[in-house]
Amino acid sequence: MFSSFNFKYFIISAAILLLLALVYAPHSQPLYGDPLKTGTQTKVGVQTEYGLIGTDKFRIYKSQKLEFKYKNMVVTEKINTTAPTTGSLFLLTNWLYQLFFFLITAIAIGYSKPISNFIKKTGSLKYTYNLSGKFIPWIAILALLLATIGIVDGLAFAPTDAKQKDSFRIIYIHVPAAMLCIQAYIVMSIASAIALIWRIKIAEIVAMSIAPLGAAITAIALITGSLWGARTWGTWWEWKDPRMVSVLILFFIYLGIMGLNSAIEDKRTAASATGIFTLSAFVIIPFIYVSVKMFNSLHQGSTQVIGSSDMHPDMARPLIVMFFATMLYFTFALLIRIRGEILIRDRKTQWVKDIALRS
Amino acid sequence: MTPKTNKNGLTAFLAIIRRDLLLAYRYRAEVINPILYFIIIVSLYPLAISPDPKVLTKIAPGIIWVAALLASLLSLDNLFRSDYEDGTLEQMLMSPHPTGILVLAKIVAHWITTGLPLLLVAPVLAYTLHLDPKAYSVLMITLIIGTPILSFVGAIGIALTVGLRRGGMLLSILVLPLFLPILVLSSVAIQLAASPRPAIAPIIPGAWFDSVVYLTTQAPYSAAIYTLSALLILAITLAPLATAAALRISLR
Amino acid sequence: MPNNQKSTQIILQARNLTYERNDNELFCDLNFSLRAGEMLQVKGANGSGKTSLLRLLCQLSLPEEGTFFWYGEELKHVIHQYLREVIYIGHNQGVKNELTVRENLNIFNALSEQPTKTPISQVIEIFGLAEHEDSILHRLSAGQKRRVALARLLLHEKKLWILDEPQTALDRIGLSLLENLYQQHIHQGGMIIIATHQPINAVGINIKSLLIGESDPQAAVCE
Amino acid sequence: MNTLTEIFFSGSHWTYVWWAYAITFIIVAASIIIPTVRRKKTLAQIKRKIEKGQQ
Repeated sequence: MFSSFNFKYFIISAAILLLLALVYAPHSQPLYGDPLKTGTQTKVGVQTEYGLIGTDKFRIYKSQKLEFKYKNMVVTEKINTTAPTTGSLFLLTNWLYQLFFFLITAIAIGYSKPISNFIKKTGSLKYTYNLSGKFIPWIAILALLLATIGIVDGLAFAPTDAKQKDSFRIIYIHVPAAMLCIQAYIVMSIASAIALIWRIKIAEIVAMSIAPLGAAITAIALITGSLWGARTWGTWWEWKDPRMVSVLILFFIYLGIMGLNSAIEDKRTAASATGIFTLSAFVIIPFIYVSVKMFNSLHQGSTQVIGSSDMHPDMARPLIVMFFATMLYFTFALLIRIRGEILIRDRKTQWVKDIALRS
Repeated sequence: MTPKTNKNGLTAFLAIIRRDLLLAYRYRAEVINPILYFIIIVSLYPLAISPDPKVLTKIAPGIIWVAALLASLLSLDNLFRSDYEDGTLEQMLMSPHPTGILVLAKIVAHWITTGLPLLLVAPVLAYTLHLDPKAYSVLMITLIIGTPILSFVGAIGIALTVGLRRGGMLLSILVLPLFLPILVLSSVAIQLAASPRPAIAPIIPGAWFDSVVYLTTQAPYSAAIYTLSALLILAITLAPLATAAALRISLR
Repeated sequence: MPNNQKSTQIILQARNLTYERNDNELFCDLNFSLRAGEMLQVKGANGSGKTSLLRLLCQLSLPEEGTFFWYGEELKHVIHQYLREVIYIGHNQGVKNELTVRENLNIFNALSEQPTKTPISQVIEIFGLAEHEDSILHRLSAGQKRRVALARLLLHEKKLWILDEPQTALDRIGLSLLENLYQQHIHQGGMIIIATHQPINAVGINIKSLLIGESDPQAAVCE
Repeated sequence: MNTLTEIFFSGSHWTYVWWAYAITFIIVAASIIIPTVRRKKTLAQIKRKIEKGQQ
């Protein structure tokens, strides 16, 4: 078993994936930043050209404007205590999740030689079609179960946030969706890379069918984000908010990918072209986050708070349940889409005709 | 044993640059189009928004950069289109030299004929838009660093859509989201240089790029320029490879 | 004197080649091989995949299945040597209409890695383009443009010529010029793959033919 | 009937929550139903072509 494991591939890919994790780490945290739970004690400091101006520890109750005097300069800062922050518990599960995800990919790349001839040997499309056929019902039931638990828990049992009252409950849809559209993009990039390098048909189909699904999930993230913003910030679209704008750009990239995919008739060339574009955009996404964050710090004069407080455990529990629910939903919807594409791709083969006759 | 080759990648690289510059020189009228387009777009804003200098100074960096972006987007089309139609692109793909070098040559030649002229016209237009005198130097820096990135990243987009009949609209949908970081970084840099207010930045570098933003404390716009040049280096190294692969695919 | 001792080594070989163009298969399990000093004429109705086969040979497109062998090695591993030895002249002649004859030939000279076999001025004489040497290709006739495209054949030491309907728009002199080019190349141990309908009356060359598409029952066509 | 309008148009905190969950439900349902329908349609199409071929 270990003889066919290629350590060189494994170490190189682990190194590359670690580098990617570093680059992508910041926005794999929840996309809505680290606001402050009311009543916590903290310090607020602002870095200006004339050095660090800050307050010492004090307790924050409501959004307020702080005044700092420095030489003859007066710098005013607005602090908002918006949605509850997510605590270390959540960050820990997130880091474990990301690490687990990258480790599996590195091991898979280590086994790439046996995996690729396994895929080629087993007449991959038919095998995947039948295999996924068996898994889909289970994934669907599990996803539905977890989703209902998460939502009911989130809506009914989670304590209402002091400041935002109940509108914060949108977090249980918004945050998982926002994270899922990043993960969907990463999975699509990996699938496109495999499709480009080893020209494996199933990888092409996976990459092509993620695009519309990713666009749908990004749409959910955008809509729930703006609805939530409508209640807490007053305007349902806020150009200054870096999270909203970067998710919007990601949405445009998804639409671009879908557009390119449908513009080319021949399926195989379409998949390769889309793969190239996905990987080029994959490289540029960190820069989108950097530039939008800088744009935000220019106009809003961001108020960075020293120290962030934990999320109330009752609030965090449904969120974690919802994470696994959304991940399962993603696999479920993806597998359905893949099975459809497989039938279209192999419509001339005999096994598809048998299925058609049987259906 | 193959005879000593007296022609390595460099000669092909220079030959293609010379050829494209010769073509551009022979059809000088076409070189002026991006510049005219640039001027017209810039002159739209004062008429559309307001001629009042106070308003214009505030939005001048954005106007110039949006116009530069649209001008280079428009001029991307003649990067591979003519070669695709008369078969020279096929010959380039079939040449033993690595396609990346040949594509690099074409992109550099394209930037010289379209990106560079924008640089000459930009300060004059910035003056008409009452741009803050302190910001001219940063405007030129961002244009010098930014416009090549537009050509490199745009080359990937046009290489993907060159084979399609109605690829024009798809090209802008594909490429504009990728142009956004360049647009935002440059206009942020210019506005930071122009505006007297000290740049306020997060003080806890949570991730590597927070520390990049943190750098704004040295000179207000340096973080944006650093990120822009990082993007340029990335574009120069990776874009030719992606464009070569994209050309191979769209010529399949 | 044609080199009658046939060198037995197969230089170019294709094994069970299958090619699909947006989901309809043009040919499958196509096998052919080529030795030094041989000429292969690809025949078939229009749209039967002649040009696609030539583009497969030039590695511009990828076959659904099947592999090529060059000097016995799989083409994937020796692609660099292969591209040094191959020249392709397709329908669109691959010349820039906005440049002059000399400039076009200069570019081709730079694009390939080998040293120049025959100097450009001599090539221009052979193809009878002496007086148009510095005129923009726009002003030349289609036949003259075709000669500029064919002039590339003499520029470098190329083992394999891949020609797609090279005789279009050529006048009588051009055709005879083309035919003795074939003879010269074959005698020097070169190989030619040509896709054309006109019969090639080049004396002293054994022309193998390869049929694609439905035009002929025993052609390699898919079930 | 007024409970519906009350839930969705009363402008209180809960309306935003219900709107968000409703829209998400619609998009999620669409992203599941549309591919299944399309899969069924391709199967039917193939079946029709086979039967037409057999006559």
